[in-house]
Amino acid sequence: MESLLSNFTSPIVMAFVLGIIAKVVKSDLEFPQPIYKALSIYLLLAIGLKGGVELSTTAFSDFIWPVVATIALGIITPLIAFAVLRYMGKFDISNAAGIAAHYGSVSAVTFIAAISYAESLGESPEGFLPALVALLEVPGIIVALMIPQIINSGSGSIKKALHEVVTGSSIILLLGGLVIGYLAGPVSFEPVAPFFVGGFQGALVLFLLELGMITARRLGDLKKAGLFLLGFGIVVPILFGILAIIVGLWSGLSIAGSSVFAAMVSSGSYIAAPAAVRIALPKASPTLYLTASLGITFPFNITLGIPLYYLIATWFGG
Amino acid sequence: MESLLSNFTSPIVMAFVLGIIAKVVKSDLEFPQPIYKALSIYLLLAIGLKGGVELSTTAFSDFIWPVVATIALGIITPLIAFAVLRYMGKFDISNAAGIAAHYGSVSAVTFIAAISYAESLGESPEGFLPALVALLEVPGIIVALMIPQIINSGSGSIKKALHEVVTGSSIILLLGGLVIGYLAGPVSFEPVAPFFVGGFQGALVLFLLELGMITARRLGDLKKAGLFLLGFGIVVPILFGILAIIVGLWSGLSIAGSSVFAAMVSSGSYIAAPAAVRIALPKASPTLYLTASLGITFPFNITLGIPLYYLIATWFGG
Amino acid sequence: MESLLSNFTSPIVMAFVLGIIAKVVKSDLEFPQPIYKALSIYLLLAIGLKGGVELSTTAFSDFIWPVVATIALGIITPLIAFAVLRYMGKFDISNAAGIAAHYGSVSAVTFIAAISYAESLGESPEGFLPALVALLEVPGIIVALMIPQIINSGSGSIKKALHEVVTGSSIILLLGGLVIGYLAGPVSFEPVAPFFVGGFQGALVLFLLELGMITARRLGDLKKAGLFLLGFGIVVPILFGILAIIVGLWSGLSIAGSSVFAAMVSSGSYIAAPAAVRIALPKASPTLYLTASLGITFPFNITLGIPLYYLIATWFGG
Amino acid sequence: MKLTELFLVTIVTERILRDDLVDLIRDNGGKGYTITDVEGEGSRGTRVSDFEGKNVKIETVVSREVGNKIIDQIAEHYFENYAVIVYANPVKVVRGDKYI
Amino acid sequence: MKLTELFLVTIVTERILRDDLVDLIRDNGGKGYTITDVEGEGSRGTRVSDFEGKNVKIETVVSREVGNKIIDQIAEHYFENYAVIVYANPVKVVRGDKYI
Amino acid sequence: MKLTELFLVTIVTERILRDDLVDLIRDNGGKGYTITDVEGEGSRGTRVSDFEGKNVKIETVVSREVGNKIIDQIAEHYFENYAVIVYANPVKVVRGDKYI
Ligand SMILES: Nc1ncnc2c1ncn2[C@@H]1O[C@H](COP(=O)(O)O)[C@@H](O)[C@H]1O
Ligand SMILES: Nc1ncnc2c1ncn2[C@@H]1O[C@H](COP(=O)(O)O)[C@@H](O)[C@H]1O
Ligand SMILES: Nc1ncnc2c1ncn2[C@@H]1O[C@H](COP(=O)(O)O)[C@@H](O)[C@H]1O
Ligand code: NA
Ligand code: NA
Ligand code: NA
Repeated sequence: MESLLSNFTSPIVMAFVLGIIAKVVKSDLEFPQPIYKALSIYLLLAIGLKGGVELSTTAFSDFIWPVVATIALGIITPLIAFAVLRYMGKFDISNAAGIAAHYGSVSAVTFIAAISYAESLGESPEGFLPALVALLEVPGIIVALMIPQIINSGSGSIKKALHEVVTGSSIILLLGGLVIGYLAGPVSFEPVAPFFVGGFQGALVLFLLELGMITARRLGDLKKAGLFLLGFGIVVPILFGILAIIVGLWSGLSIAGSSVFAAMVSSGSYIAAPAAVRIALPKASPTLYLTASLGITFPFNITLGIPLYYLIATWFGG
Repeated sequence: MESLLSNFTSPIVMAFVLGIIAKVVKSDLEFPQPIYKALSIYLLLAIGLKGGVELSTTAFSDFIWPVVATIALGIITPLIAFAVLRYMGKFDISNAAGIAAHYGSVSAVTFIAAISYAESLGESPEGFLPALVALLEVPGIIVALMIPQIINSGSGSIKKALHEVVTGSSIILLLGGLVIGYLAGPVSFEPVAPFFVGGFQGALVLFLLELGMITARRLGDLKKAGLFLLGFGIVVPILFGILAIIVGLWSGLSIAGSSVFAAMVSSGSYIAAPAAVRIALPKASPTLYLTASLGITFPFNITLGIPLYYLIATWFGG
Repeated sequence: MESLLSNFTSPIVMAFVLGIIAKVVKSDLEFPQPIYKALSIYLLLAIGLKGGVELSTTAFSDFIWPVVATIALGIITPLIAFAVLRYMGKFDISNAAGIAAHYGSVSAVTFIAAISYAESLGESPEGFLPALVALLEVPGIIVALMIPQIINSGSGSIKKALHEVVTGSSIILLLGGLVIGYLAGPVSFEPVAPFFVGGFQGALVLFLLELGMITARRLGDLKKAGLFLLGFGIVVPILFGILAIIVGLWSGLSIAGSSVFAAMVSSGSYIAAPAAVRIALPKASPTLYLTASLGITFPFNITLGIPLYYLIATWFGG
Repeated sequence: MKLTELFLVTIVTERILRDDLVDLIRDNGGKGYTITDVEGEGSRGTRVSDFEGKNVKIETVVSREVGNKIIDQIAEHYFENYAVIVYANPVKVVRGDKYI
Repeated sequence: MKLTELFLVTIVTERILRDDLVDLIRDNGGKGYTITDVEGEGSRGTRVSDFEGKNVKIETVVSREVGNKIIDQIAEHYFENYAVIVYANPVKVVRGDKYI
Repeated sequence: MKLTELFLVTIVTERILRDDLVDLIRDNGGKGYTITDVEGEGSRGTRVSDFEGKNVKIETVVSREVGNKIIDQIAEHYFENYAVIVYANPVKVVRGDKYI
């Protein structure tokens, strides 16, 4: 309970709420587009770099099982999501696959918020987790986009969509950062640390202010999304989170690491996936998949989900 | 005298001068619009956050009187300004009220420059002063916009203008920052401090470089503004400054705090007020109110006013 | 050899390579224009400021000879470059002069990378070197633009071009920064140091990521540029570098200082020069001069040139 | 492809009027609009929106009647006190009936 | 100066289609294009490119035939599933033969 | 509302020519202009202004004579060495006499 409250008074979460409030009261506060882009370049590169530096001092045997777990969940979660949406939610194939692609992938900001939360409790989740984010980003999208291809021939261009995902800016920055950090190692990284480590949490506050404003626009679409999707956007992440905690602990992750892993797996992408789905499944409704991943699951995870996963991980792993 | 000189060699003031020079020599130096906006979001949020953190450790009794003083001055100063402009300056009602609205409100950058100046002298003005900036921003504009409504029915939309002021980005960021800082407290604030505190002074240098370039454009309008407004833009701030020092010391502020308070009260808004006035008093000339607040009072305060207020506060309070 | 390798694992160089890769795989990674501009404003101002602070604690006699050396090389190098291009490369007057103008001037980023490299080896090159960058920026361009005027009457507007160079943003920021830093001195500079010094290396990583992407676009033009220009873009910088090392050591610079000086002198401008040349020599092909300075010499210097100059300086000066 | 002849009404004005003009277009029957950030100069000088990004250009494809209404409304409410230019030209629109 | 009458085809659409439409213009004989970042509203709501900078406006000066081909292709491939408006108007172009 | 028929002259060119063209418009009797940052491709490749923001589009509403003068001047001074496209179309302007 207390740890939940501590999440609500974190500057990151409160900045997100401030962004929502700003839009609700129709403030003219506006975040310039280029700044938003620059912040996301910075955040992704910074995660990658830090992960890479950590990787360079981690034994291979320590992260091989978490890697396997990540890939497995990247394949299974979109399939589960698709089945639930198609057979329980009665969505058509395009929409079910489109939404599933988002939940197969990952929201980097949710990941960062989970790391920050764990650290604010004095925990230190494994340093190589950013490598798993990069790993988790792609397969889920691919799996989900394949489904309509297999069931019937999908109308959009899957090849173009795959190129879009694999060369997407988030992958380039995360993977690129990982490699640079790995090759640089702690010593060469030191001079750039004040910028990429010292400034990180503060930059995140600005980013979440903007995400709050973007999310607020989505909230207006909640009605169009319907009750089923609302439930889906909360229940499925919790299920995925529990699954991830079990698999994570099993693969050797620490309790804190497993809770961060859960936040990752349960989160829905809202940068890489939407672009790919728009191309590969043009008939899928952006309103549905963006509202689910950005309007429902993201705020849920950032406020309640992350402390919840931590609680569950403590139960399971304690 | 020496302290005046020290103000002139502060990087902040010199960056402002550099900005003016750049435009005077017709340099192609240009500050991208989005960066300017991002810097002002950052600066306002940072002031709010720091003020909020300080508030969380301040006794209510310490700042209740300064709050009263702020509101009182927020109401009185625009009335004085209006009277001077209308009856001594012979401005029409729209223009007198429009300019008065600017001087009833506050320039956040002038406030920050005053804080920096005090700190550079080894002083530590009260930490809750940013809360007073947020408080001072709104009432003066409202009071001034009401004048034409009372005298005769003003033509513009006062309701729209009020919404504009109250939900304006500066209020959202200042107030939002205050609340977040207050709720977070020093411990939760620590991880974001390198970004919001460490980087603050440097970001301010960039901001003043741009403000110098914007001010330079105003300087060309000085002729159109006329001699009376030139005198007004220097004499009235000094008067307001002295008034604020007296009221500030009386309300319990320290000498340094009173001098910062004076800079605040004497300053003219050039972000919130212009937008509101343009809507509520469309007949008021932007050339007049922007030249006064940005072209005259701002440079005066930033260079001479701030050290002067400090000097006077030292006399009065010593 | 080892020091060469250490340059390749510097985050700065790797970010540059990542930028090239991003474009080669056709990633949608894009660096917003305003951020690019803001970063270059920041970097130039930061170099100037740091140089100015250092100057304020340096004896005049220490840098008078390096100043003379800089001006001399600023005049000689474009003349050599012109002669080589015109008589060996058979370029027409406009193109030869246009390219020569670039090599007479200086690339600030190459300079910064050289400083970082030297510092990463534990060296401390002279603090006043940024003043030399500002000095070297202008004369080479002027000299080169004069050549066609003297040979025959050039078609473009040389006067406009000169104004462009002298009031160009890089000069304003470098010189302005120098003066501000000089007047502020170490004490007044301290509060802005976290922003301008602490964040510098990290900001440079982002900047080189973008430069990598811009360079990648140039690589496509390599074919149009031809073999001669490719050789020119590598051999001439090496020659200029050796020349600069000799002159630098003679003028009293340290070994590390001379190697940075060499990087500076050997580098080609790609901000100030192109704009000036486009105006003064409209018939000169941007493809040629941009490919040479940005597509060939810049990547060469940043990866191989800088460690090479350091090696040579160690031989000559050891 | 069938092309319908409609009118493209272009408005360049102070950024501060942006939301008001969008409302005005909608209220008069406009079905959509496109906004571009622009800079410019004309007979009026100073903008209050120096900080806010200069001018905006608002373009809307409408029927002749809607276009006339929009133009009249802008003339009535904004010409006196604000910096604004309005012009119109005929365009051939694909799927034109969507915009009537 | 000799002026040639050509057509200015204007397309406003989701940013995500930007590169595809540039290819489409080239493939149908367009010799050049100009792109502007814009915002807008029409009959379709949500964009996936909220993060990417809203809409783009693509303008291309082309001959009547090329213009018709471009319009037909866009109608065929993008009208059903994407937010897009297309319109055209005649313009007098200097050195017009460059663009045919 | 009375509408005057004038000409909208549109110029897309390298950013580096921006200030020169604004002067050219003023010197030839143009009363105002609107500038947009754009990107584009045509027959010429490399810009020196990769760093500076690509191309600019300059639009000016002018009388036929002023328009012709502007077009002629641009053709004379810039066509040979710079990337530039110029086109014009008639527009109906509100308060059109302001722009003559
Ligand atoms: N003749 C013109 N051609 C193109 N744009 C113009 C013209 N006159 C004015 N504008 C634009 O409309 C805005 C307002 O014009 P004005 O009301 O004349 O100050 C200017 O800032 C320009 O962006
Ligand atoms: N009537 C219109 N006038 C101008 N622009 C429009 C109009 N309708 C739509 N647009 C633009 O075209 C985009 C796609 O429109 P739609 O397909 O109707 O959603 C919108 O976001 C606007 O930028
Ligand atoms: N056919 C065209 N349609 C629209 N814009 C064009 C066209 N051709 C060229 N442009 C624009 O004009 C600029 C210069 O063209 P060019 O001189 O052909 O290189 C290009 O970068 C485009 O922005
Ligand atoms: Na997921
Ligand atoms: Na005031
Ligand atoms: Na050089």
